[in-house]
Amino acid sequence: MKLIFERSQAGRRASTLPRHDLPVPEVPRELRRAQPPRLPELSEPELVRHFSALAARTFGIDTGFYPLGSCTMKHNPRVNERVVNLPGFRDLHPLQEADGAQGALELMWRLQEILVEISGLHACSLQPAAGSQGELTGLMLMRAYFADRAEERDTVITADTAHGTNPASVTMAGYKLRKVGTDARGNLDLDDLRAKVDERTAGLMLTNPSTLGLFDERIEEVAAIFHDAGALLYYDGANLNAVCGISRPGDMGFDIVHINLHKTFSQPHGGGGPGGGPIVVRETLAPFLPVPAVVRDGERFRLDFDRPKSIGKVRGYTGPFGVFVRSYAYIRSYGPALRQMSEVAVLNANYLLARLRGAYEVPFDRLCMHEFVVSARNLKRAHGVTALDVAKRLMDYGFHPPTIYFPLIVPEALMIEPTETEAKETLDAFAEAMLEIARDAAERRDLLKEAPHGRVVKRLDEVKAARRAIVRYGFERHPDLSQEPSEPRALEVQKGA
Amino acid sequence: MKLIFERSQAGRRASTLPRHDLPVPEVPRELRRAQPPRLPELSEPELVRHFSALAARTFGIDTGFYPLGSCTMKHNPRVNERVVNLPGFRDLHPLQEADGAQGALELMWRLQEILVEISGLHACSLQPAAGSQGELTGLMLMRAYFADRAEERDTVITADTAHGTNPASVTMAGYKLRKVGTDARGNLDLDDLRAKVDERTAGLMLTNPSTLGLFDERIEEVAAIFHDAGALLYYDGANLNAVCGISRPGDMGFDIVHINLHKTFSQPHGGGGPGGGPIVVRETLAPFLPVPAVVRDGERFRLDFDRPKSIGKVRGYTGPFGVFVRSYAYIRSYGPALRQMSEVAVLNANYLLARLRGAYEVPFDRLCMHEFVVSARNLKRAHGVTALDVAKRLMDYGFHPPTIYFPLIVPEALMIEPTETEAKETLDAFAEAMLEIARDAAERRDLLKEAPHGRVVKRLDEVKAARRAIVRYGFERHPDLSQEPSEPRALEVQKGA
Amino acid sequence: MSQLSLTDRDREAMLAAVGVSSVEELFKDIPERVRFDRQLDLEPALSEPELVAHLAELAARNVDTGKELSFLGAGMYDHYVPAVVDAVLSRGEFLTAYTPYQPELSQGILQAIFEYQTAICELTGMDVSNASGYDGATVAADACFVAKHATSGSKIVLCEAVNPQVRQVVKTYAPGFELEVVEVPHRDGVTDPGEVAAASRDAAAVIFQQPNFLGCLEPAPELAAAANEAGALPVAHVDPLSLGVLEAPGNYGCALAIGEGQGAGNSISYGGPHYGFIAARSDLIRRMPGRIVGETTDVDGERGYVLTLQTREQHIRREKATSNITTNQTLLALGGLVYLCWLGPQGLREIGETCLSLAAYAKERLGLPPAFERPTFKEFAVRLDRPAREVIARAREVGVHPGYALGRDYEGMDDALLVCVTEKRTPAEIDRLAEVLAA
Amino acid sequence: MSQLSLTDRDREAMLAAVGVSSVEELFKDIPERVRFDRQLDLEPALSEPELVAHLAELAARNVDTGKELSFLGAGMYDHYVPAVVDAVLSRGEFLTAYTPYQPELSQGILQAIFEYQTAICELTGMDVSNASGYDGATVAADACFVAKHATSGSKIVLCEAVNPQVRQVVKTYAPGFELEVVEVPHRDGVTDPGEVAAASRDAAAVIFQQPNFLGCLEPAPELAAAANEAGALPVAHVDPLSLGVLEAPGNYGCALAIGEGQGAGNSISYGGPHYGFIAARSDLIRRMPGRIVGETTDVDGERGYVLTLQTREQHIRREKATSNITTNQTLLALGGLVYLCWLGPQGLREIGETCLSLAAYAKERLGLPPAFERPTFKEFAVRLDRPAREVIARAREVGVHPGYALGRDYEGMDDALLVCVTEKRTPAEIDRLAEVLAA
Ligand SMILES: Cc1ncc(COP(=O)(O)O)c(C=O)c1O
Ligand SMILES: Cc1ncc(COP(=O)(O)O)c(C=O)c1O
Repeated sequence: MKLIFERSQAGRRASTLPRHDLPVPEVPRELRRAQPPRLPELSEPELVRHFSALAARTFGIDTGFYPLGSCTMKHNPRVNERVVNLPGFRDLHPLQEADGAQGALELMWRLQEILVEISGLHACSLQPAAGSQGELTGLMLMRAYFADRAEERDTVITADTAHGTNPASVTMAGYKLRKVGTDARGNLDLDDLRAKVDERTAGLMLTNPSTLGLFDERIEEVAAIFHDAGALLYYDGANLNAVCGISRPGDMGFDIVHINLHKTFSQPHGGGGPGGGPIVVRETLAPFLPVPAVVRDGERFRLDFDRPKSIGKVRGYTGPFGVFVRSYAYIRSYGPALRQMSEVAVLNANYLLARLRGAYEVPFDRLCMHEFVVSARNLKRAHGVTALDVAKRLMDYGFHPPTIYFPLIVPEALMIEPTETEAKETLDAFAEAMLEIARDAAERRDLLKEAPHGRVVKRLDEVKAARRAIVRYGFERHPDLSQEPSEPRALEVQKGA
Repeated sequence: MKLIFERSQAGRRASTLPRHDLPVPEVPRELRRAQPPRLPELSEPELVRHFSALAARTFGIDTGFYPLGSCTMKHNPRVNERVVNLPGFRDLHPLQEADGAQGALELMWRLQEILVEISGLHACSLQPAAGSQGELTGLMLMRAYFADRAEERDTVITADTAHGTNPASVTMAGYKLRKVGTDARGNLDLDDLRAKVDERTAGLMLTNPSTLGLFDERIEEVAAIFHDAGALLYYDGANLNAVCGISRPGDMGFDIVHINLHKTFSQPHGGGGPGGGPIVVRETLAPFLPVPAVVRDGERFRLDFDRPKSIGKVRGYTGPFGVFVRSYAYIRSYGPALRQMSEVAVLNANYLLARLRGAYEVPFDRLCMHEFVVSARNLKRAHGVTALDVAKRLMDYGFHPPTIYFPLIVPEALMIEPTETEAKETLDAFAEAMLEIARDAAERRDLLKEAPHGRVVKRLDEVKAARRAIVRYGFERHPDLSQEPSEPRALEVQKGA
Repeated sequence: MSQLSLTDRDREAMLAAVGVSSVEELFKDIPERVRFDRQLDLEPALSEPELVAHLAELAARNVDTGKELSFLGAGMYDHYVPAVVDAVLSRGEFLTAYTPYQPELSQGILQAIFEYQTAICELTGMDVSNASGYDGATVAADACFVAKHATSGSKIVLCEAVNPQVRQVVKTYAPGFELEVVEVPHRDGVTDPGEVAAASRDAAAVIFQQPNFLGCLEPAPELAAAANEAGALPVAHVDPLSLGVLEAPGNYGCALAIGEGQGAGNSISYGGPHYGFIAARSDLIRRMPGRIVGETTDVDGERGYVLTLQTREQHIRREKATSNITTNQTLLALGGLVYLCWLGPQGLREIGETCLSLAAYAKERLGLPPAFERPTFKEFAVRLDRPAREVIARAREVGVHPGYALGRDYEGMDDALLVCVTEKRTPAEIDRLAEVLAA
Repeated sequence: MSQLSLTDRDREAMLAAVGVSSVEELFKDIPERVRFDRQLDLEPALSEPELVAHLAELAARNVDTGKELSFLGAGMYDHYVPAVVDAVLSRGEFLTAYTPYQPELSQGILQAIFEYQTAICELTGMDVSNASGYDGATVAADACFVAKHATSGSKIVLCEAVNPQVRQVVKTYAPGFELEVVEVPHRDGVTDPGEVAAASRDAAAVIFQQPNFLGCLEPAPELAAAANEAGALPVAHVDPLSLGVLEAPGNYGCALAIGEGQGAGNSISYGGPHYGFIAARSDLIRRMPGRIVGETTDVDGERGYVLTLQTREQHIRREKATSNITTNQTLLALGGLVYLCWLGPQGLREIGETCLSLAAYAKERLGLPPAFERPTFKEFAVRLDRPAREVIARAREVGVHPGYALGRDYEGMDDALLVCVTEKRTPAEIDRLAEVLAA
């Protein structure tokens, strides 16, 4: 399909703007724009058709089952879209005086209280823009905390199952990274861990349940090891959907938690975002939280900038407010029954795992939490069919593939997270498809290798994309890649999470 | 795909409702519902997926070119959807006291003034719900007018090119129908007309430009014939999109006009509606207009029920207000330049006609107005390819077919209305497709006969549908029609307009 | 213009292709004297931001249900419209499609209409429903037209306790149908079956409303029986949201069930657009007005849906059609379908029970003399010590709209106030109403 | 629960299939002592109508730009967001999709991101843009990280006239990057290229803002030149809506162009979510943070789009990644794309000119002493005879928000008011402001 730039015709436009016959002051020549940007020129009808066509070529949760592991692709209640668009929220300026923002401040304060209760900790900042930034903020808190105590600690430990953001955040925070292994049951390897924790250790970053979808059975010992060494524990909350009302990070021994509002608390994922990554901490870390803090004085709410020990700001203003409105509404619609959300998420995952066991390898065969990881290694060994092939073939059944090739310690990994909002019929249909694919790996290998079928494109050449690096339209000088040789080289690397 | 009733599972629900622990009064047994209705039971996620899937199987203007003759399928500006949803409009009760509805009353009053100016007449009622009801209302006005003058007139004349609603409205209004023919240039046949107009004639119903897309060149003589006979002229405004600011019905000699707001003034067609059919009349007919009238007293606006000669109400309250908001906004976005809208509509139609001339027969070969009618008779004679086949084949090119088999006086009619919002590229692509289809009629007949291809269904058996008359889901007793023999019998009858 | 897509270059190329030298020339078939020679006298064009500002200013001068605590019903109801309804109706494909004449491109909307027909039939206990009528008033006129042809009757019996909006529309249409309209008064809030029986001799139809406009529950089964005995079609005008707790017309002998759909899935929108529903017994199927979708199959036996029984319709049957309706209310009816699916049978019952219990609470809290000693649903009438319109005016000054002044439509009821309580009202809000009316 | 789809029957069948007798049992791997043994202490669940009522009540306690005549800008702008943006962003497919890891199912959003990257590059005169950063502040930190690796510099030169929100974020991130931050003060509203040159010795980057936070137009080309001479990367923080009238950073030697996208297609929403954009010269492409979409083909030579250059990213490169960003702001960036396409080059110029002319009109009508004698764009600072915060408080009492108190961030400027005039303001509204400030 054409790019919107290829639909452009000089002289067309969709916008109408107010004009006044007032003089337009001259912009100093050296600062004035010489050549206008080549933005596309279309009428509104064409604009609407173009984006309607793009939407029709996009697969969302509304389109079908989307078990992308570690991303918690649950249904997004439509009422949240309604409330976030209330003018009192949508059109409120972040620099409005406090007396003109009491409703917004109260909503944020209430959300903080809720997240504190759910995580079992003590103080919350809603500011981080997403989980990754929550991680980085958490690590900055560690720095500030130890600096304040004049302790020199330069290392942070992550699991070999960790999401890529954990090590990346460690680096960005200026820490050295140490990796710890996973034991036979999928828990952290405690011996390895003991060997790596010392007085230079600032802390641990851990996802629990882990990216294997398993709850660490010895989390208490893990916590003890770090606390005994005077280090802190950071909880990567990406998997919180498994344990709301069931087990609280604070009770597990974690000192700092980030929560992915767009996962557990249903922010529409929007093709990649936005998200929200509030962090919740123990009292001891509260003084270091970002400014401004949202505080309550009796009946009034205000922003408190007077936090001398604060790490500062990690994002503009007080965070992605619209995301807070949706997640607050989402949680209020459950109330104390929020636990049910996690219960069903875990039940759905275990049911699907039970149905797939046998056809796919289960590297760590335990009850899973809200998601689980199986391996297509058996299919690869026997028929040369990879996790990628399984993923592509699933599209032919109308499903979005799960996360693949992650976590890294599981070869040919398929990481499946159904979420609680899916019906049993859907889980059954997906299971049937997975089982049929496993059978077809033997009998109809090409069908899998050539999948997907009947989509707008076949497998795309990712190697060519990276080599040529065509990352913007080039107008008259835009290359014609169809003239360059190509193979269907979809890379067997992490896709998802 | 499954019906929503087939997705239902006892115990599921999408709704949450306020509950109070208050006693629920008993409903007298004989009035109490015995068996609950079998409404479907689904969670919100399933509900959203079901309707998203139905939307994906629906073709709208947003999907592509929709040249459905006589329906004016122009782009619907999105700003109109924004303003109609302003709480002050959306949540306003029609029985609200006038002092609490000044904004709504002013908007209606302003729209009346605008429609009066555009039609060249004197008084307006916005009440009718659509064009058809506007027609019926207009005929009721004729009755009331002649009754008031104690004249006995029982006949209304319509053209043989008239839309089906015209004769149907005549009957519903209690009038006898007389049809008048069309002459060689596509104008009303004046001799035939003179022969049929007499002292029993209440009036004429005419569309001008006609459903042939032609402006009646002798409209003045037509008007004279009726006025000389003391009869009235009714203007079916379905084709007003051709003449806004170019020629006004009142100036043509018409006494009563209905305007299809959903056509000329861009109300989204919503899969069949809603619409709006305001009527505008000469002074002499004003006293008979429906109640209430929206009137202005200095700076205030109010509803006037004190209209002793009024025909009464034709619809609840003051009409489809939301439609008024959209059309008012639409007209205000053009202002006096509204004429451009019609100019481009007519230019687009003439350009497309010019491109098709030769490949298809042009029964009345003149400059057309906003739409035109060609015939596939040549293809039928030569290759047995019908207008229906051409229509179905157009779907393979991603276009919605034009109106077919209407007007009735043109065999194998294709009635094409591009509207002003289409780009030249789109008209060219459509013309190319039409020309290719004409060529393929000779060389690849089956391709046309079997069209459409790759849609969710092939041609459907309309005969079976009518014979079996399965018009609701029957639950456990629902028949399986696939077991009954079927032919692809799409009927060659009017489709569109 | 943001809506037009032609560039100047396009224009020239196209004029050339047409073979004219100017746009003017395209209009040469229009006789000189009927050409409009000046510019339309309309206010200057508004840019999109200005347009929104202008309409926001107009909207701000209305007092909507969000600005006032409202107990006003009387035919249009402040029921909650769920967010999924907006989400579905704003899908561009539904919004911008028209009547599905070409089924292969329109299975989505066709199936939705078929589902709507089914939902309406289930709700009303009927066999067939059309794809929608204009509103709750015009469907009553449609019912008269059906009855005129289905019976030998020459008149319509119209109960006085039917919504005056509906009665006025029936009276406007009836002369064209050559039907006489006879009204039967209410007796202490409800209609007397005996009087209906008496009035029904050679009537084509009897139209009553349940719950009626005065808020009272009619002896609906007896009214239907009276009509049936006289050979007239019993037509029940029902509140869709009452049908979880009140019996369906199809289950007490009605030939037709009609009603206003607004409360079930549409915002009030100052009276429209909404959908009117009309459903009937199977024997009347070929007399039904408007669009009907039916099930069929394609050559491969694949299930599909099409517009059917079109020989009833104006575009095929012309002057012999069962109605002249063309453009209808499909989008609003779709809203109704989504709403009913959102509710489900459980929600429908709950909403009915909540209305019943809140209304009962309100009766008790207000402690005002009831206008009628009858069971009610979500509306009830009380007597005041002053003209209702005065009371309404006073209450509105403090932000409460207490209801509808029945004196607007009924002789001698100037002191009667019709109070409506939907599931959106809370006990606290009802307490507030009581307080205001007591003042 | 309206979100959950399991019936009791489903539940039992599933537990059986799993081989456990209760839901409890599913959690047996969780050590006793860390299990949560009580119910969450949260307020009772709200039904959908109650939820909407509750949030409407909270929203009503905010004074939004519709309730007050607002001249408040300072980084977040009350520009008009066209209806097409809402129409596109509310499409369920865009709303509910995530990062397009599987291109065959996601060509729509991938192409949209590619188009967004192109639009941002055109706007800024750059070669490469990512799919979005969190906001206009974090992209500045991203730029520092890029500069740290692209140069041998050890510090960041930050102009004091840059938005304080941005400066604070840079200062929070810098220590982790082992970068020192040096601030260069403004001189009468603008930055002195000489001081920048002096400060830039072994700097990794120089960050300035155009127009700057004080509303003044910086000598941007000279600032960029000063940085380039010192071997530091010039980073321009620009207002996208100024780029129809102000030169693009790519055209005066900048290495990176960053900015806050809110004004271009997002509602203000109390500060987020919005999108931050970051675009760079081609030589920096492999150091860019976040998602980037590239063009390629399938086996048949069919054009298609994929996430590319992923060896920069955390999920492949882990601790060596150019950033940790994962979830980003795609939906908001899509809003930006739709907005820029709605504007087109013509609209972009017009909106810039309208801002320029209205701001000039405002300066003149207010007749207050300018804080700085400099050319400006849509914002300008004036001096008052009282503390700005007092003036703001007084003006808000009569429904006018006159602007931002620069004393919040700048020493000795308590009497300075930063006034913002967007295309939504009218001359009449500006007259009203003048009147209020004169009072
Ligand atoms: C386990 C885990 N940690 C961290 C992240 C990063 O969170 P975000 O995408 O909100 O930045 C994700 C998701 O992307 C994740 O799955
Ligand atoms: C020529 C003509 N007249 C009348 C009508 C009836 O108008 P409506 O569909 O608004 O009832 C139509 C369109 O359906 C039409 O095309």
